[in-house]
This record gives sequence, C-alpha cells and structure tokens, in this order.
Amino acid sequence: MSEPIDPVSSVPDGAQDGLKPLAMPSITRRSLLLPKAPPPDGGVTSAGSAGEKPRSLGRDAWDEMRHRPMFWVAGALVLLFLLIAVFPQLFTAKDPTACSLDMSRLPPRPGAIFGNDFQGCDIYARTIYGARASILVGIFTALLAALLGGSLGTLAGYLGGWVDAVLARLADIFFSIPMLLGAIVFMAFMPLPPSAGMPQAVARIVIVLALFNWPNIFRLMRASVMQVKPQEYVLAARALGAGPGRLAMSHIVPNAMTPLIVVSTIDLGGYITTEAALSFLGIGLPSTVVSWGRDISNASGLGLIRNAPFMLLFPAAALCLAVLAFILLGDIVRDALDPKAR
Amino acid sequence: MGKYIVRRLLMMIPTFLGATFIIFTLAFTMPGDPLAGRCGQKPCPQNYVDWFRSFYGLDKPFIVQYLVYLGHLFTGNLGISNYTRNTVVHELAIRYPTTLKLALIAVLCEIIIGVTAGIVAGIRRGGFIDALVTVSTLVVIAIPVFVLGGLSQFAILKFNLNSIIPVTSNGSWRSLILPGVVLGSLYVAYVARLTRTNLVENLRADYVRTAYAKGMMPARAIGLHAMRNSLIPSITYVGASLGALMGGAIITERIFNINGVGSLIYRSINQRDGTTLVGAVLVIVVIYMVMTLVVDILYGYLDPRIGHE
Amino acid sequence: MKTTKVAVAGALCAAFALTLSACSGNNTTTPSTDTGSTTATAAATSITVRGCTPQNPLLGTDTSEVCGGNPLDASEAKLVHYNTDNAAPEMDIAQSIDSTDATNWTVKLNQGYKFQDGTEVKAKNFVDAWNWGAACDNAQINSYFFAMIDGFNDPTGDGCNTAATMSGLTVVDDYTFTIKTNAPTSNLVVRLGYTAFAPQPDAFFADTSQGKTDFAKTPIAAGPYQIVTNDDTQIVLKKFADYSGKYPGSVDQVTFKIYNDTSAAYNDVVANNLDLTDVIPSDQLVGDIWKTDLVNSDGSPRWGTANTGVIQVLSFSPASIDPQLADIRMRQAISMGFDRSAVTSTIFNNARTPATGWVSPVVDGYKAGACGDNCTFNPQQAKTLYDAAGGYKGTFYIWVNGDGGHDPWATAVCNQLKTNLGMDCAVKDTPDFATLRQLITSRDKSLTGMFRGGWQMDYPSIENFLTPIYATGASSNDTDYSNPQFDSLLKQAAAATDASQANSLYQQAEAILGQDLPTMPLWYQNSQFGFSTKVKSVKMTPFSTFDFSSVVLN
Amino acid sequence: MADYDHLLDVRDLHVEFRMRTGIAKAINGVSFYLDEKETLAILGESGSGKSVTAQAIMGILDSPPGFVTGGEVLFQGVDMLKMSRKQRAAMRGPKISMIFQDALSALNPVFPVGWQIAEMFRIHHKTNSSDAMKAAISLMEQVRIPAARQRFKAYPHQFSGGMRQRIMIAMAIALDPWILIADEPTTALDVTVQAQIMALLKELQDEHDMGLILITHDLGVVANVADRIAVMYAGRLVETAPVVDVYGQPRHPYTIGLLESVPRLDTKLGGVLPAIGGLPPNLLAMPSGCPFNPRCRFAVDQCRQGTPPPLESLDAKGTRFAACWRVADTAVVDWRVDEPVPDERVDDMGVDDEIGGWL
Repeated sequence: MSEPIDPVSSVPDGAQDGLKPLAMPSITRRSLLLPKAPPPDGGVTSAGSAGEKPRSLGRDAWDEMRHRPMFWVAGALVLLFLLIAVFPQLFTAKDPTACSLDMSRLPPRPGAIFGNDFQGCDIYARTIYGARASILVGIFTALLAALLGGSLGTLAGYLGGWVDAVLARLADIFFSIPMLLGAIVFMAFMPLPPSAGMPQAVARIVIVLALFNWPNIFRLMRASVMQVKPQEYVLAARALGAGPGRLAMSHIVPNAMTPLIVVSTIDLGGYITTEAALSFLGIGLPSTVVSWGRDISNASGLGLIRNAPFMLLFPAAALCLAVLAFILLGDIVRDALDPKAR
Repeated sequence: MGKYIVRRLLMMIPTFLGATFIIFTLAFTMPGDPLAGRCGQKPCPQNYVDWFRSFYGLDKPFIVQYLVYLGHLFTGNLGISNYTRNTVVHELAIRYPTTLKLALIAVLCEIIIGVTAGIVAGIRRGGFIDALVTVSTLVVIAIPVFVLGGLSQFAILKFNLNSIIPVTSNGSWRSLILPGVVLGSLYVAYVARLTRTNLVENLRADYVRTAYAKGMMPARAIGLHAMRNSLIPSITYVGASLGALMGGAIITERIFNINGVGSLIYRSINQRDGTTLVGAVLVIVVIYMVMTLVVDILYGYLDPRIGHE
Repeated sequence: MKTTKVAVAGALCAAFALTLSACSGNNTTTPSTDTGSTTATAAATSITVRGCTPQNPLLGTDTSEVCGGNPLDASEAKLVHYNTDNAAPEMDIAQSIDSTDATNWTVKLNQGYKFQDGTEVKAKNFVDAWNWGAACDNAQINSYFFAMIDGFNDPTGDGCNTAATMSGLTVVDDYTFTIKTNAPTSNLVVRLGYTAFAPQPDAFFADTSQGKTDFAKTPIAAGPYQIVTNDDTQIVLKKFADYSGKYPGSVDQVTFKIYNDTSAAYNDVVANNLDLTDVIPSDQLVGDIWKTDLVNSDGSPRWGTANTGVIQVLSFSPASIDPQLADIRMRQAISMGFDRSAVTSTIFNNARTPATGWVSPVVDGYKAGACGDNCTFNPQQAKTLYDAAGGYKGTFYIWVNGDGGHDPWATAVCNQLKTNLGMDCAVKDTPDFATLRQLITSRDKSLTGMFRGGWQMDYPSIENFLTPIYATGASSNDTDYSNPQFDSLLKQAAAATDASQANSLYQQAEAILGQDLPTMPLWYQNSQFGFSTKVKSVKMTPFSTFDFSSVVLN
Repeated sequence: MADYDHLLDVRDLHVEFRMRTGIAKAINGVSFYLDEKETLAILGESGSGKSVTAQAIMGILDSPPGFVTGGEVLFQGVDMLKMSRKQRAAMRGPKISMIFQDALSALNPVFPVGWQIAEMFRIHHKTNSSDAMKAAISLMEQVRIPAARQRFKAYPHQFSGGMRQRIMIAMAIALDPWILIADEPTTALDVTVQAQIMALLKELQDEHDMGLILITHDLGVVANVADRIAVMYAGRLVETAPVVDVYGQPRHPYTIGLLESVPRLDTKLGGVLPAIGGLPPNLLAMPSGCPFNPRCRFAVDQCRQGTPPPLESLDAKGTRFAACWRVADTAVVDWRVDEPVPDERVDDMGVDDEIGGWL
C-alpha cells in the first residue's frame, strides 16, 4: 500500500487555521442573517462561494427567485416602503403634526382609517410619514456599515499581516459590545444638539448603529477576500501586472460583493428594529421627528393598549411589515444564491 | 488544545483592554453630571459636590481615573456605584441570579421550541408545518421585543391569567416565564431556522444516502445520522446565545420590571453612574468572550473536523 | 416614573401617621393599645408597598428623594408631625416650640420618647444630629436646611457649615434646647417636620464608618416602624413595639418592594401581588381604565386620590438666553395661548388640576388666582399680544426630560400654541432628568423657549413655593428672576410673627409673580394610588406618602 | 439453481424527477440484467442517468423529487419495487450494497469510521458493540487499512482519499452482499490509487462471489474489469454487449464517440483528440427523435423525428443490443482509424468538467 496516511489531515475543503473565531451567529446585535451552518473555514458564508461564478449564478438565482411568489411580495413591499419614504404626500393629504386634543383617541372611522392618537393626530398620516425616518436609518446604516466594514474587511483580507491583525482586534472589540447597549451608551455620549433637525438625528443613529455593526460586514468581507485572493484568475491578473489597488477593485471586490449585499439587505431590517427600540427607550429619534418607534412607544403603555389598541397596532404593523419585507427579500436572495439550499 | 486555549485567551487581552478603554471613555466623558439631578430641582450643596467628586475620584484627570480603574480591576475591585454607594461587584452579584434565570428560561425555549420546530419543519420540508415555521419565525424576527412584550402582557391581563403567569417579575422563576419566553422568542426563531436549514442541507448530504444504502430506516438515518450533524450549529448557537443573554436584556427587563443586569445598566446610564456602567459592561464583554471561546471549543468537540491545534 | 421624577424634584418630607382621624386633638394621645398588643398575640399583619432604590444612605440629612425618603419617613419621628390630611404641623417629639421674636426659639421635648434601640430621645440627640448634618466635613445633601440657624458659617456659599457646630443651638437640659436663627424665620415650626431635622441616637454617633453608611443601612430612629432589613430587592420595616408617639402604625410589617418601573408595580397591585402603589402609570389613567382595574368584588374602589404639594410649571428661559421672551407680552401670549383644562382632562384624565397660581392648594396660605387672566385660556387676546410682541422668530422649544413621561403634555401644549398663535413650536426632550438639569443650571445657550419644572414642597408652607425658586439668587431660581419688591415682601413675611400676616405678605409676593410671569404655572398635581384587595382605608398624605396609621387589613 | 434467470433483472425502468421547473424524465425504459459473479459496467456522461439507475435499484432515490414511475427491479426473481420500505431496507447491506464516488462526503463526518462499519452489523444483525467492533476491524484489515485497530476510532477526514474509499468498500462488503454497486468508485482518486482500488474491488468480488455493477465513465477501467458493458445516454440504454464486442466494434454512434475520445498510443502526436461535440440534452427539453441526433454524425431524418429507436438485438446469441436506426451503417465503421475531425467536433473538453476526469 503506497497511500500515505496522514494522521491528522486538515479539512479538505479549506483553510482551517483553527485560529479564527468561528463565525458564530452573533446574536445580541446584528443581523437577521439566519446563519447557515457556521462553516469550518471561519467566516465564509455559504453565499461566499457564490462569488466565483457570479454570472451564471446570478442568472440561476434570478430564475429561482422569479418562481417564488414571496419574492414578488417582498420586492413589492420594499418598493412600496421606499416610495412612501420618498413621497409620503402621495399617500396622504393630511399633516401628521396637525393634531387637536378634541380628536384624542378617536377610533378608526371613514376619513381617518387608522383613527387618531393620544394627541389627536391622524394615525394613518403618522404611519405614512413615520416610514421615512425608519427607512432612512435602515438604508444609510446598511450603506455605512457596508462601506466601513467592506473597505476595512477588504484591506484586512487583502493585505493580511499586521493590518489584518489590528483590524481584526478592532472588530473584535466592537463585536464584543452588544449593539443595543453600545448604542445606548453612545447616544448618551453624543447627545443631539438642540438645534438638530431630522437629518442630524438620523445621522446620529446611523453612525452609532454602523459603528457597532461594521464588524459583521468586516468579517464577511475579509473572509470573502481571503477566499477570492488565491483564485487563479486573480493570480493571473497579478501576473499580468495589475497593481494591488486595481486588483482589489476590479477582481477581488466585485466577486466578494454578493454576500455583502445579501447580508446588508437582511441587516437593514434589523437596523430598523433597533432604531425603533432606541426611539422606544426615548433616546433614538427626537419627538420632533415622526417615527414608528416613537409612536409605538407612545402607544405601548398597558392602559393605552387596552383603551386604544389601534394606536399601537398600526405603526407596529407598519414597522413589522417593513422589517419583514427587507429580511424576506434578503432571505430569498440569499437562498437563491446558495445552490446548496435549493 | 491547551495551546489553542492559551492563544485565544491571549488574544482576548487586547480586545478586553480596547473595550475597557472605549467604554470607560464613553462613560466618563459622557455629557451630563451625576450630580445634576441628584438633589432634585435644587443644585446640590457645594460641600456635597466636592465630597462626591473626590470620593468617586471624579476630580482627577481622565487618564488618571482610567489608570486607577485598571489598577483596581486587576485586584478584582470594580469600584463603588455612585448611585447606591454599594460596590459594583455587589450590585452585579445581586442581579446575576435573576439575569441567569431569565437567560436559562430563554435558552430552554430555544431548545424545546426552536429546535423542535426546526426539526419538524426540516423533515417535512415544503409541507404545511415547514411553511408555518418559516413564516412565523420571520414574523417573530420582524416584531420588536417591546411590541411583543406589550402584547403578551395585554393578552395575559385580558384573559385574567395574571395570577398564573405574572406580567411583572419579582425575580421568582414563575414570574420570569413570560419575560423569558418573550426574550427567547427571537432566539427561538433563529434556532428554528438554523436547525431547519441545516437539517434540510444534511438530509440531502451524501452520508445520509449512504445511511439508507446501509439499510437503515429513516428513523435512524435521519434521527441519528442527519440529526447529529444538523444539531451542531444549533447547539453552538444556543451556547452563544446564552453568552449574549447573560449580558442582560435592557428592554425586556424594563418592560417586565426585572431587576437584572440590563436594568442596572440602564439605570447607571441614566444616573451617570459611570463606575457601575463600566463594571457591568466589562463583565458582559468578558462573559461574551469566554462564551465564544467555550462555544468554539464545544464546536471542535462536537465536530471532529474542526481542529484547534 | 413620572411621579418619581417629580418627587425627586424636591426633597420629600413626610409625615407620619395621624392616629385615627383628623378630629383627634393635637395633644390627645389616643393610645391604640389594641393594635400595639396584637403584635405579640395575633398573627403578624404585613403589607407590601411599592419602593424604589434609594440613592443615598438612609439618613435624614442625606436623603432628598422618595426612594429613600418613604421608608425613612415611616421610621422617623421628628419634633413636628404633619397632619396627614392638611399637612398642618402638630407637635410630636416636641412638647412645645416657642418664640416671641421669630428668632430665638425654645424647644421642649416630651419625656420618655424612645429610639428603637431603647435609648431615650434627648435634646442632645437633636443638637448633635443637626450639627453633624450641617457640617461640611460630613457632606450631607440636606446640609443647607440648617442654613437659617445662627452660626451656620458658609463664607463661600457652599450650603454647608464650615465649622463643626452651630452657635445657635444650645442644649439647656435633657429635654430642652434653644434655636437661634440668623434672621427672623416665622415658619420655623413648619420646617422642623422635615426629615433633615430628625434626631439621631447615640448609636449613630458611635458609628465610625465613612458617612455613617453602616448605621444608615438599617438606621435606628424614633418612629413607629423600624427598618430591619434593607437590600436591593426590598426594605422591610417592623412595627416598633415601644413606640412612644401619637402616630403608631397599624400593621405589623411594611415591606417596600423595589420596583424599577411603576407600571410593574401597578400590574402587581391589580394582580394582588403588591398591596400598595403610590403611583398609577399615566397610561392607565387614560379612559379611567385604572378605576375599572382596581375594584373589589363588591364594587368598592381599590383606588384613591390625594392632593399633593406638587406644582408643575414651564419656566421661560432667562432673557440672557432667549431675549425674545424678555417681552412680557410674549410670555403672556404663550401663557394664555393654550387651554390648561383641555390638557389636564385629555392627557391626564383630570389627574392634574389647572393651576391659577404658583402655590399648591394643600398648604396653608394658598390663595387661588394669583396668576389671574395671564393663566386663563384666551386665544384671541393671546394672538393679539403675540402679534404685538412681534411674533417668535425661529422655533420655540419646550424642553422636558425624556425619561419622565412629559412628552405627551408638552406636545399637546405645543400643538395648541401652533394652532392658536401660529408659532413654530417643538418639544425637545433631553435623554434624562440629569441632562435637563445640567442644561438649566449651566444656563446653556441652547436652552431657548421654555423648560419644565416640577416643585414638590419640602415642608408645607407657602414660603417653600416662593423663596427657594423666585427670590433673587435663590438656589432654584432657574429663570434668574429678580424683583426687589418681591424680595422685600418675602423678607417681611419671614420676619412676621403672626402666621396670617406672614401668609398675606407671601400672597402679595405671589401676586407680583402674576404680573411678571417668570414662569407659567401649568397645573397642580394630584396623586393617584391603588391598593390590593387585602387592605382597606388607605390614605395618602399631601406628601404623596401612605399614611401607615390608617391602613388596615381586611 | 434457482427459479430466476438473472441475479438482478431490471426491466423497463422509468424514473422521473418532479421539479418546480418541470418533470425531468431521468430514466426512460432501461432494461438490463446482472448474473452472479458477473461484472457489468454502466458507461455514460454525467446526467446520462447511470447514478440514478443505481439509486433506483438500491431504493435510495431522493424522493421527492425522484420517483420510480414504472418497471421492475427483480432481485433473484423478486420485484424489489413491490416490497415494503422495511423489507427493502433489509435488502440493502446483506443483498445489495453500494459504494459512492466521493467517500469523504459519503461517510458521516462526525462518527469514527470503525463505528460506521460496525453499524452494519448492529443494524442488520443486532450484534453487540464489541463483536461488531471486532468484525469491523477485521473488515478494515481485509481492505488493507494499516493499523486498523488503532484507526478504528479515527474520523473520515483523517484519512486519505484512497483509504476512505477502502472504508466505504469495507462497509459495503460487511454483510457479504450478492451485488455490489460501485458508483464511480475511483473518479475522485489519483491514478495510482485508482488502480489499487480497482484491484481491491476485483479481488473482493472473487472472494465474496459478488455481482458487480460498476458505474463509470472511465473506459480504461472498464476494459480491465468488466464482463459486459451497458452504455447510457440521456436516460436510455443505447448499447449493451460483452466488453470485447464493444471494444471490438461499437455499434452505437455514441459508443463510437466515447471510444474515439480515449487517447491511445497510436494517436498522432500533436493531433487533435476527437471528442463528441455538443452537450448532453436537457432532460426537461429532449430533442425529438433519437436523443443523440443533434450530436450524431450518422444522424438522418429518421433520427430527428418520431420516437427514439428501441434497443434491439444485434446478434443471434442475444448478447448484443443497440438502440440506433443506423446500426447497419455503424457496423462497418472502422473507428480505430483516425478520421478527419468533422466540423461539429470541438476540442473544448472543458464544457463538462466531469468528462475531464478520465483524460
């Protein structure tokens, strides 16, 4: 028998350095990415391998999704929410801040289909206008986290060495502080200046949420880049004299983008929830900004739930629906991109 | 293995120091004065202010405060709460049993409800139960805990079940059931989906086909071979979630009046009780890091392919 | 939460129990020997009460908020006891407190009054305790309460005595001591019922721990209940068997269960897991739902209300911060521009009463209508005045602390101002009370518009609603209000030896506030409370504390 | 000897996969047989249905989506498709067993290999664990795993590819089955190891008197070990014959193509290796007529329409069959002579990476 028997061979399908912390689903914070089996190679989600054949995979994924009604439902909902966020006035003629105590807690009726809240404001108008802040927070946090985590992850994965070591530790630090906790502390640390309007209020939440969520994306991107880097076409490009910058931008990043986009979409729903939670605690958006979190908070006293459940029901339903739409969409795209799940 | 653990422990040090520094900086440079609201509408007498600042070391330069804190830390001294004047260790010690109970109830839900639902959905893939589990878990994930908490309290009160399942907690096991379930619901949903996904993946694995080829009935092929593999991520996830849950649950503890670590943290932020805040967060960070390590080791133990050499 | 914050807003004093009813004469001892003796024989009776985490050691001189104050008040006896119905001062440990010139006072003690460790309450227990509490070295929160005593040496205005003792206090014999005030203080007797003036036993002085924290864990006092255990989940008080005073407790044991959240306490009362809660969450007031929750099976209510010495105001930012508000017409317009009763009825379900002045109706000397037309809703005139003042440029802010549940009413006020005056109004909520207070005390330039203030009286006197808040340079004068005429009326009133004369002077001073409008009165607070099916005849004092002498078990 | 013609007789087997995108008819009327101790090689490209056939015989099709929709699978004259699930399961191991291409994924990664072998005894014979362990170690020795006793507790990933395949084999022969189905047993292995494994299989076949169904696309392997060959294309059997006949004169154009594309010593240096142009048909959209017609250089109009040609006997002995309208013409093709490469031939072997495996 000539076959070598290696007493302890490594896992064949990959780089198991046994050093990296496992990509355990992080729970306290983050992503509604429903974790796949944490892969033994430490951080590459199964979608990570998707990067290798983006084109045919994209086509396949599209074919797969096209046939799923849920994809269309989720996609339509996302579009609807985006439209509401951008043009709320298309959906209601009422001013969400025009309120009269005479109308306090009037139940749903023709002309005010969601009823009126405690202050006598029209709940339908507030629910419509409330979408904007939440969706903005969601989108910009996802973008910022993707930008921050993506670029640092690319750097770490591509450069390796001490850059990687330092960035990885930095990510660990932020990863080890639960997001809600970190956000609460940061909100107290960074109070909104009194003159601040909605853009600043949204920006503050976006910064704080992104600050505690970038390690997610960082890890994902780093693992993707590390996986893509030794691929032959990258080596070939390098052999042809592509500089590191060009190599990273034109070969590595595009191939590692797919998992990033999927995870960001799913996370987006989580950001909306977290924003609502912060507003619920009274430290998120100020009361001057119409937001679901505030309205839910204002309606969620037990006495109010019992007296005027519609006050809670409508904004809560809108919030849940928006979150659901984003995570559902992300989930479907992820499933479609993951050949194993088909 | 020993080497791996040592290496991981060493790697925790910079993480730990970094986290201390960030939290300490945030906590002690936070705008707002612990004394501002302390004497009500009236300002506190200057002598009290002076005493307060020197007693809690707030009169020293920030960096000195930090170094003194670190020094104390290595002797296990987490300082004194400026709100209750108890030691932070004491503040944590009296709250941890409650937080732990709550975490255990949530984890129990994860295991009992989450894993079971995931298994049933995975085995009956594409069936009604699968659809039900998939949709309901997504909905649960989309509902913020403060909405779920409020609705559950409402339901309990509405059906007069308060005497059986109290809607607020006094720290007893029974009174922690409802908050535990609410807190656990999100994790239950995750666990169910994780279990389902892995089971579905493993049911199609070659070795399950091998198991059938070896003449096994589905009970053994699925129940032993597929399950053994599918549950590894779920088990480690549950372990990791326990680590996260032991950090306290700020919102759930608020809604259900639970005197746990989460409410301690919230109070210490509101009262600008920096020492308590830093102490509590550090303990959470350490628990989280240690749990991550434990989970990784557990993973290696459950899945022989993962080596920690 | 809200009421806690309100209460934090002022040092709370409380009274203890009035034996049976208000008709008991001041000096009539009504020995409730039956209740006293049952302690040993019958099964011990016990009730649980909502509590919260004390911020400071349980010392009278170091406690300024309800969480520590409520249990402490139940355990302390002071020279003076406040009537549980009308807050009028009644002699308790003191047999008499007399003065002819409102400056030199002689205090005679009842003999045989016992501390809970069996030692007798003597004159030195007062004098030493007060000297200790006033001294800067001991850094007590309430040290400034002694500032009216002669010899309180405070060259730098720190609010404490730099010396160890105060010359104005002299022990005459075991049961007599004298107080000399450094200025005429006509309402001294009323003040002496405040918790800071409680005596301390010898055990207190024997304690060598820093700040007497060991003693303060389970302090020994002279009141009807003794604090036996005190931890983070509950504070347990047992009836003091040898209580010497006239206001004994009824049940054998009172347990303050620590709650973080008032709605949790409320739910527990509804579910009979808790016997008494002194706070009903505001959302439960909506639609009077709490009244339907809290009924016995026979339909009798398990709830009650009480007038309390709390007033809410919105303070106009000082002119140095917001010059636009310097114009009195602007302030008048704002004060007239919204309907107080609409807010109290809709937002508070009448748990507040629209204010007509700056002084709570529960105190002696209260006179309605000090604010006059300026506090009467009149949108037309408000609009006229507003336009005459040139309108408010920019956004007008109403500042409240976001953790106190103030957002709803502030939003309602804002919405009305928007509608009635056409001003651009917005509510600003700070993350918490501390942040708001800091913005206020530091006279932060961003604090334009109005900010919230809640004042809970320290002692039941009209003076307490005026001097600390509106006297020039007073400690809580957040608006930098200064009017020499007002100040001089306050001085005259303090020096008056006749109570009614003093009250009338104070009322004149209050009327000046009605013209100057430094702050805008909103409403007087009423307290709502709930109790379990286990107890009955629950009564709340004007200090929002329970009267433990009246509570009985079913 | 017994009242059946063949040890295994597959008659008109139909398998389809019901998917969201449509029904794929994976196996369309496949019939063949296997006699005792005989070796049958099933040849074909990926997707031709050879593995599906094997799984259908074993009864381990993924179902759904796979369903056996017709035919019979007679083992010693008894139709296994009519058995209860339990009876069927009891067949697997003692009667028929199977080894798979990728032993790493076919072995359960979280159980020790010895345990997995011993499991055969425990589930079928209820053997106690120590006896099962002894039997497993003896099997491991039989398949020549060095230090079998020590490696009993090792996990699959700790073995090399060849060793893993040996473990698969040990497991498959544990209960001394009548038939062993080997589904591309050597594809994933190094060339030297391939030979060793094939030799081992052959040896064990003789020792245990097993019938062997060898599923492969490696013609080199086939030539050495097989008695008969069955060639599959697009879910149909296109040619079956004794191995010498096929190598001597393949009769189906597809078989010819397959044989031509094997590099030989007499292939001209620098010459282009012939390959079958085009791709196997999509099972969801079969071409009309003979499924091979788009890639067939013999195709005529008859091949392009109507029903596919049936498998017909080519000789009197009844050992040769082919499914082609033009068998008459293929009989005279001298496939060993290098012909000019027709236009439609491409030398892109990368279109299907699995074909590359046997080059």
